[in-house]
Amino acid sequence: MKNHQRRRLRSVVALILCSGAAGCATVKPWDRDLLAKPEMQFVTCAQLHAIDEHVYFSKEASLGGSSLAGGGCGCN
Amino acid sequence: MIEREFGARLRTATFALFLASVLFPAAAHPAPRATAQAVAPAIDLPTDDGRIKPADLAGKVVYVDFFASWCGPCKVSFPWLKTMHEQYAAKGLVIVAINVDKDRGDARQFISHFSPPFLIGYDPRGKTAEAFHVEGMPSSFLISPNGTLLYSHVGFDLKDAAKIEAQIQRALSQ
Amino acid sequence: MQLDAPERPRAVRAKLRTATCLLLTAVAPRFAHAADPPAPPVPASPPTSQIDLTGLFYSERIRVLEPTMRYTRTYSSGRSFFGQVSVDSVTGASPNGTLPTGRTQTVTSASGRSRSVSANSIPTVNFSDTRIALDGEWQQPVKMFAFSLGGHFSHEKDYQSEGVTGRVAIDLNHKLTTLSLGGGYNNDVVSPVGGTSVGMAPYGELTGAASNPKHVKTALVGVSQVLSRKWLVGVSASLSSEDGYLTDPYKALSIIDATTGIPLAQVSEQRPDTRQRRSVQGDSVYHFTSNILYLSYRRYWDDWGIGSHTIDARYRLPVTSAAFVEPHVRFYTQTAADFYRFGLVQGAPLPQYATSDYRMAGLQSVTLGATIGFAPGGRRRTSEWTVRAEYVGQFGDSSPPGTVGVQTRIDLFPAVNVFSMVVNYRFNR
Amino acid sequence: MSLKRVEDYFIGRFTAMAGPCEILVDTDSPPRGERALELARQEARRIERKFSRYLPDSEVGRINGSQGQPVRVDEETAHLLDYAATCYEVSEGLFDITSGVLRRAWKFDGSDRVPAEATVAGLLPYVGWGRVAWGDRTLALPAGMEIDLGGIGKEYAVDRAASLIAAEIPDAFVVNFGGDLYASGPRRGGRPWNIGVDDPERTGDATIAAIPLTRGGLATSGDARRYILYRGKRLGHILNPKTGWPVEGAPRSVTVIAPTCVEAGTLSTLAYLRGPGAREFLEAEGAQFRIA
Repeated sequence: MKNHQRRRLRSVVALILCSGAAGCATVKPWDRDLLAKPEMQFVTCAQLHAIDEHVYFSKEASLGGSSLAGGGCGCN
Repeated sequence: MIEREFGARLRTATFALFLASVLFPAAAHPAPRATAQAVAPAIDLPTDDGRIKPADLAGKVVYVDFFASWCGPCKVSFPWLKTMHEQYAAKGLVIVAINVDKDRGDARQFISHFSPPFLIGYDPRGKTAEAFHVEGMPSSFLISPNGTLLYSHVGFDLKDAAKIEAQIQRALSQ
Repeated sequence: MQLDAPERPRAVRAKLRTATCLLLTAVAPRFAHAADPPAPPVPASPPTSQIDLTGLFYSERIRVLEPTMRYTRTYSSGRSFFGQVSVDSVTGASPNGTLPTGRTQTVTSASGRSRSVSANSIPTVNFSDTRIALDGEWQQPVKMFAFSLGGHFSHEKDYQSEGVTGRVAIDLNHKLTTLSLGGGYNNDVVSPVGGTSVGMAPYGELTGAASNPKHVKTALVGVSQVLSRKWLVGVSASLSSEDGYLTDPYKALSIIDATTGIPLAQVSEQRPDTRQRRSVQGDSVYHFTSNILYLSYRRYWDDWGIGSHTIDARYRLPVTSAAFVEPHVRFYTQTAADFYRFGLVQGAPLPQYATSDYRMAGLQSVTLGATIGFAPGGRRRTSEWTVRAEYVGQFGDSSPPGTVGVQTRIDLFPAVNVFSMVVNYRFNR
Repeated sequence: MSLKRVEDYFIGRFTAMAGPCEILVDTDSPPRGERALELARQEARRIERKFSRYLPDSEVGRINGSQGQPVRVDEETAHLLDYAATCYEVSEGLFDITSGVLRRAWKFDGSDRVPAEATVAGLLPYVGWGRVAWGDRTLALPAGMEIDLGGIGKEYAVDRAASLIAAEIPDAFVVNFGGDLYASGPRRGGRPWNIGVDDPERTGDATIAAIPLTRGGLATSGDARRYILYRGKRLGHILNPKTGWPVEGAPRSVTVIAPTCVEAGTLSTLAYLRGPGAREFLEAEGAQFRIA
């Protein structure tokens, strides 16, 4: 079961990365105007994101994702 | 069962191939690099209604700087470029800053903030940037009076300023 | 007086401007300078400072007020530092895990007080706590690498946490690909008010330990990839390993009569002392002509048997160059922990581990909200306001299998409805 | 050549290019004031010597004496000629460095002597940049024609001197060659320089306006110092190369501010050449100007 999950995970990662490889070098340095915007990030406001994580952490059993958990709390 | 094993191996192989292309991009995409003796591409670009033509720059030491309004280090480089202009224009240096913004309004806002005394050309489609094989923003190139590329630099940090200035001085004294 | 007319180069002037520029930079005879003195150094642009003031107002059974202040300093070299102080004031009531009785029931509280509850509502503990947290992070780019090092400390009367995180991001492939690796370690101490309960023993029986250690190790690996001028995607995987006191000291389970369902006694909950969490997350940011769509999906598993899916979508619509609206929707679903029990039936042997904490149950949450951001200073962004209002609803199984007697008539998972509002004010100098 | 302290800045004076030249340096250091003055004077002299039409061995003298033979010029001259060609093009022939021969007919001495129509008409075939072959650093000037870089040279000298001074002296300064000037930046304390505009009626004795100038070039075209009185009308010394007669209906003076002195000077001349249309032209160009 776990082995199966792991394999599936690996194929998902590979798929996404390889579709990235196809797009490699397509965005020239002078074409990165949109990508340079502060809002073109997965997390646009660290403050709000930290609050979100904190709130969900206190109400749900999951943790993790794209950020390293800050400090724990006694809230669950 | 065997099929599935094969599929897994294939995926692993594809993944490895991808990683190789990411880790060694030069090997995967051999990009032509400007070498010391390369001839600089021609600059033929509109300015604010006028035009910079190759003939205008022929026979001069030209410092070309590709910049964009959205590029952080470009904001650092502009005051320095002004200093270079004040210092070396009288000694024959022509500074041509080439803007690659898609939107002229964004470019103007950036430019009017600095009111640069040197030439500004517009290359919104990146044709000239492409010809120079610009690898990052900002990128600068020093061109000799006979049109060869003397020096190029990617990015801008005030720590590099002295090094670039030495190259400018060398080019002017040749 | 025409002198204040704005400068707008027109046809003739523009041509002259170019011609003048070429004329004045033309090669002229060199003056007798033995060696050109280097130009005076351009002063490094001064570091910029940014201050964020945030308030979170949050209502549920718990009311939280969380003022936060974050100070960020960014140097022209790209190095940056931030320090943050936040204070949570939590007051309210939290379910204690036991079941409604149909009769009045007495509940002890974290603060030592007791309170009566009505017969058909979920028993809760009253609490009031203040948590102070300090966070700091230092970031340094070095060529293609970006290193960051962070520290954390938080304190509340029954919980103290100290942690460090480290991270390195590596730009590859002309900065189109970024690989990041990170790790963190947390050293926490749980000191339950009134002492540590003995797990699976009658509620109130204590171990004698005033404090209990808990350690968390986290590792993270991620790749982000630019797919096009408008599209950025990323995948990350994290692994975390916890050990120590992972039980909630204030949660208990009811032991119910096998036929009537009436709670007869309470035992303190007990969870395993290790937990392995794993998660994989995919993120995407896509820039339409002017709007931006953020999507993320997270799959999570742990060895307590909890598995979850989270989908999060935000859509940012610029209203003017200095204001935006961003609707937000999130769906979350989790399966219950292997040792989750809504209650324990009298007569059956007590399990090694059990909890009836609703957060360990199978549940779904829905978040709906919107963020409004605006910068009164216009494009210069000297200050920015961000206001977000959100609703979170949590739903579970109101009548889980195995309920008997009175429990079948009572909603054992009343929906949790939370309204929250966050206000963030940022100013840059 | 003299340098003296006025309030908290130095002012240095010398004569070059047939006019008074001044340099103002916002400094407390006399050596820096000296140095700026010296650089300005050297550069003014160099340009005057190189482009004077009175010196047969100057670049301009050589061209004017070429008798129709092509002349190869040096790089600096080539740039000035390129610039002049651009001016000719954008002014649709009004700004013409070959119009100097008309001065054989006109003497702007404040008197009422006007040349005979035939004299002027006889000179017109020798006027017109369009008749000149210019390219590849070689100029072929038909015999009898002359060029005169006086309309650009002074402003060019101002900008050149300014860039030489700026490269050596950290202080704010103003270079003023006969009323065409350039300010390098704000004075200590952020103050601008105050530039007076000469009163065309009482030239040299009064000013009609003060223009605060922080950075950039400023130049004035007008008839203030050189004119002719004809049938009660003052005719300024700027000639229309197409008619051979002074521009009529032009303002008394046109002052323009631009990033460089060359641009300011060219714009003010172009505006003046349009006669009554000067204001309209400058407004259309979005220039900063003042008309008297």
